Amino acid sequence: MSTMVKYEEKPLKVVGTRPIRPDGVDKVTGRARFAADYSLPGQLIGKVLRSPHAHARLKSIDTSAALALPGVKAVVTRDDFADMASEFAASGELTINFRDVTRNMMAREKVFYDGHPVAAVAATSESIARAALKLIKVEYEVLPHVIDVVEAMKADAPILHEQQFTDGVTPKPDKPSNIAKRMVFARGDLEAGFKQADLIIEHEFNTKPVHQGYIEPQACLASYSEDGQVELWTGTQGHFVFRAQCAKVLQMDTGKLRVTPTELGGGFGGKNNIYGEPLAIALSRKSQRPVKMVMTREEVFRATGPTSGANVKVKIGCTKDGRIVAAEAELNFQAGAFAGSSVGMACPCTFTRYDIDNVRVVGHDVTVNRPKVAAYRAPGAPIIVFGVESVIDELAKALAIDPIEFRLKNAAKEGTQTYYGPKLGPIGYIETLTKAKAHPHYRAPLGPNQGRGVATGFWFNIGMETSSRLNVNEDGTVTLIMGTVDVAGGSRASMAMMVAEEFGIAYDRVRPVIGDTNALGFNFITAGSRGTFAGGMAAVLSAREAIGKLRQRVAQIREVALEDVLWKDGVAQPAPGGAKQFAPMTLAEIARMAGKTGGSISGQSEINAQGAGPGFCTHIVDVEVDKQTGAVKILRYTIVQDVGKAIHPAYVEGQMQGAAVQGIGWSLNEEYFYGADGVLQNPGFLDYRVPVASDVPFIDTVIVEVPNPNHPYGVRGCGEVSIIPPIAAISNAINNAVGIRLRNQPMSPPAVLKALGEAASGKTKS
Amino acid sequence: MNELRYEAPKTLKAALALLAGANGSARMLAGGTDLVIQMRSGRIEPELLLDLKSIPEMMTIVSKNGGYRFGAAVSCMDLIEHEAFAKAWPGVIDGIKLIGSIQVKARASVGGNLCNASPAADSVPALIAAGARVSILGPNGKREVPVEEIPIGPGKTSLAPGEIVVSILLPKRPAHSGDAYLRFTPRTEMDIAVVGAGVNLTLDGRGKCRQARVCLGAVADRALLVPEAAAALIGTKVDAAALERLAAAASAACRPIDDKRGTREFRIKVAGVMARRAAELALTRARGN
Amino acid sequence: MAKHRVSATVNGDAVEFLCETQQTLLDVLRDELHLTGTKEGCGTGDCGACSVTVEGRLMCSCLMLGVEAAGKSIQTIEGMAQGEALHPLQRKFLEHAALQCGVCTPGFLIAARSLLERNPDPSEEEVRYGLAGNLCRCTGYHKIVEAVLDAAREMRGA
Amino acid sequence: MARISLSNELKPYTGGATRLALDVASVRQLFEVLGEQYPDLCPYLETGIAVAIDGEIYQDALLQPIRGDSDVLLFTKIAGG
Repeated sequence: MSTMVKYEEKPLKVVGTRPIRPDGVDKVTGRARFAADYSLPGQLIGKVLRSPHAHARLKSIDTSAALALPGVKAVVTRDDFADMASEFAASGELTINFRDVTRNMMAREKVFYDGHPVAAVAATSESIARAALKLIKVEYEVLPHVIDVVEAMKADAPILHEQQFTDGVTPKPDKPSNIAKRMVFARGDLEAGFKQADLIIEHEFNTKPVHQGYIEPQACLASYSEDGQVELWTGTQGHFVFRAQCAKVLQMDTGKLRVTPTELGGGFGGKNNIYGEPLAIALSRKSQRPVKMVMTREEVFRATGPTSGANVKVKIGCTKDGRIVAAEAELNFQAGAFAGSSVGMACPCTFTRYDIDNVRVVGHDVTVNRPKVAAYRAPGAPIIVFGVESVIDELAKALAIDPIEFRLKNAAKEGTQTYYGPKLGPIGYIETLTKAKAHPHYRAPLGPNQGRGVATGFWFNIGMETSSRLNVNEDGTVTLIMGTVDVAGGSRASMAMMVAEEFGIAYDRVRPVIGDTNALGFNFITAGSRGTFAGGMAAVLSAREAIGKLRQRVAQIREVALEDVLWKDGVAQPAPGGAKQFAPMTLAEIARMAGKTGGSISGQSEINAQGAGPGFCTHIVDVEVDKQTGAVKILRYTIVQDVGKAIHPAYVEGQMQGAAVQGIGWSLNEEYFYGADGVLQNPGFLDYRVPVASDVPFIDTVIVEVPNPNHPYGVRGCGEVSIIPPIAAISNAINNAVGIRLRNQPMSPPAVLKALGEAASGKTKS
Repeated sequence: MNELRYEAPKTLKAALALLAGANGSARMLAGGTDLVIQMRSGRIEPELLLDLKSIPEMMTIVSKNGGYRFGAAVSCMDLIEHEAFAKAWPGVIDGIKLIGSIQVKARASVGGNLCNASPAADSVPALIAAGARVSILGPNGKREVPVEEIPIGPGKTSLAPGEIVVSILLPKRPAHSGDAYLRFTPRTEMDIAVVGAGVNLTLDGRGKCRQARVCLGAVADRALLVPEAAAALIGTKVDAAALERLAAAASAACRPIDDKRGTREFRIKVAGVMARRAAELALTRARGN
Repeated sequence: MAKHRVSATVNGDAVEFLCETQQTLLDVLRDELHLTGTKEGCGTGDCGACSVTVEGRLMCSCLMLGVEAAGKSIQTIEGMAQGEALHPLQRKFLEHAALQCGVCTPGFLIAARSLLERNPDPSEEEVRYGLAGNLCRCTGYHKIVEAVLDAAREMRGA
Repeated sequence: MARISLSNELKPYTGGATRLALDVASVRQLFEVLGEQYPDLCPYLETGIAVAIDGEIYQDALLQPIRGDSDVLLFTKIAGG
């Protein structure tokens, strides 16, 4: 059975306040322990040898000289791992193929990208490990490579996977292709729809891959003991999923692997996947010593998932009064070296902000010689929404309709039929648009070469498997053990606040901790903005179970009927109109007696949370363009977002602000540069340009609360949706500032200056 | 595995001796902000690190005959915080202030910035525009050359084996002089210059430009002194027409490449813009002196 | 391999450690002295997560060798609070929700303290430029800048 | 009989069929019947399909009851970052 818990409106004492996060003091004092901060006695340092080629057959690997180096204790290569059949993972619920997982963590027949692991060593010091890597002799047969998505889709492109035939095409193709999958989402009659249109605008857009850019590189520490039990400490968004994947690729029992998630130094979707973990375990198994592996920043850029680069086409038709009658899009997404990009998520996000009768969205998942992509905050959606919200802006402008007004005319609302499946439930899209329109920012004056842009976003949010346990301690304090990793947003604080609210006790009486894989049942990764939604639901249900037991205990102690015991404000007290009066008992009093009245009291819940409420937002941005250099300055930024309910408003604002600044970086300066040899040119924070503090202004936030009916406190996810609009909003603002329309990301100074030059010489593309 | 030795000699003489004994496998360490990165990435594998920061001549700033001599290993922060020097050579300080973050500037040195020989080094165009010279000590004694003669290509210098850049010398400035350095980067901070422009000029009593030097960074294989750009200013009141000619001359002199930091086309256009803006700032400063 | 024997002062305590030439001050702090509060985000001086002060000056500990620390006085995040009393910046970071994942936080706090020592009354722009050597990918900097401005106000007694 | 619809993107695996009526009492039974009828759909039923029953979305919910008069929609499962 799956679980939904209905929203109840009630007076709140803790929820909605801004207490300090439980991990806060440790993080400002340097005490917080991230994966790279863990060490064990006798540990070795593991290092990975990586392919210098974008595409090559792996002819031979000779590790003998490395093994002979004093201090080297183990070397692993493809020969140390079992091959895996093509099998889409049931464990972990990610649609991953274990044939690919095992090949991505350690190359087998071929290397598919610059940075692909080829061997790993464990040695007594980092310098010895590095020296050992140089002694491994690898013979490559270099093959032609393909980096660009459009090139990779061509019939004569170098093929990465000979066994890959395009899925989703009838009849089944007989030639291998880099197009792993084609998908079509549609409703209505597209042709008829476009016939009703008075105005049709169609354009092509291109984006580069961008990296999540978490500041903490991947790190892990593995210890394999002689009886086959393994302990793993790692920075992950989902330790249960990591356990499942490691156990599978290492062919070991899940129950023998204990994974402890450390403090996570940022993930944003990039820490949903295993990289060094199975290598560290394999090295530990071989050396019988603990093995620690920490990636360098260069390794992070060369070998861990960015999001897709893409080529997309968008065509929208509307009537002259601004009603959208038909919309079509094609999404061609790079998956990297192995199939499985976020195109499957981007397709349903393409037009879902609008109520449109006739829609067709075609997606292609395309393999190229780059690292396998990973999720990145609302995976795929920012890419396609850049195109759609740019075209919407053009339509509104062509019809001289205010861009927010145009969106309001077409806005999705409760009951709107989506083209990917269900009808939408209660949502707050219209509220975000009307609040944005009424915001002083929307009317503020602008100077020369300044412009204002608007764009909007939709993201599903998800629930999924979640468990938690709550122990009432002897003094009445509460320990909440959760299985959903706090991926930094502050979900630990939010859960503790909801539990405190349920009990009617102070926030600081509840201590939330993350349990390791031995402490709780399976939990899905913290992704899809599910942490506070699903984790919160499980925590609330655990609290309610414990409160039920507390009432039961008091009924026994006071010798009254259970229904006569009311729980309120942390006290078991006589229910109004109850049959029998009795002396109330506080939580602390019950807890103190618990041992002598039947044992300690706890609550737990294992649920498959359903009913996540979609999130919508509207962004307004002002920019100034330096017409001589093409530099774009962000002058002012306002986000209006429906979060359902902000449990901890400051942490919700933090999600909105962080997402928007990631979106600003994506818009302006973040991109991967590849040489003609397929080697990444900018694997570092010097030339992969994430925004610095002086690049951005304050990000104003307006929280809209349209409660999700399927969560006890009305929570929707809030972590992802605000990364979606910035690229389009900034492009629209640049258009309003200086008249150029940019359809390629990033909108870097060279791109802006070039477009300005073309506009001045009349060479503008329509 | 070869062991990496570390030495911190206290005199130039000792440093020269160590260098001579190392057969080219030594690297000089000042701030280390380039060297440590290159070692960690495996791009270079020296056998000896020669830390120059214990040598007094390499670490001092002295005023001399109205000019300045500062040690090649003096940190950028020490120069920035030297009020008299900063007042005398604001354009040189402009360049030095742009070398990395505050953290990096606490370590990085002008000597290192110069000898690393990056065409995009921020202090170099400003020094060249300023007419700075370097004092070099080597197995064959001491020599002094203009800054522009040191870098000869990306990562390459004209220094002979065993030579050490000891100090940088800035001349005494005539009245009504001003200098400035500006660069273009995609971000506001933390980037490498896509284009840099240093301008140093001197006005006569009536506000006419009587001397000028213009140097561009990141638009060729080394910092580029552009006499044609300077000529556009000399004899003018640095008015709009002169600035226009300066920009055109600066753009015309560029021989840039396309890379991750900018396109060829972009660099050529923006070199003119940066040169003009730097000249305007230098002019304002000259009028204030 | 022969190692250097180095004496230095860290957070006011005399320390002695052994290191290889190529080990950075960051490696030494984390691996030899077990002060893991200072973080490595890039190893190239581009993110500021490893910020410490050496002789009162803000630096990236990943760009300095351990052997160069001989005789120097180093301050790390572990020395920022005085006993149970958090530094005003630490308190303001908590109150303003100026941290999320926390990996950049030690570097930001050290850099912000150094900034306020030099400029007790910075403008918003000065704070932004003063902290431009420190990357944060979670917060969008908004709450960090607010926290630093508020801490400055409190420390000035304004 | 429950009214079953398959979202358009699943067409390639059902020979084009998108609408059927089935006598099933749970998601598990629905998946079993569909799997027998359309073997190509099996891998997706295993890992990649979400179900909306009378408008509420369920993922990985094999035991969710389906009533005789329910409207059931199958579509691609949703993940996130």
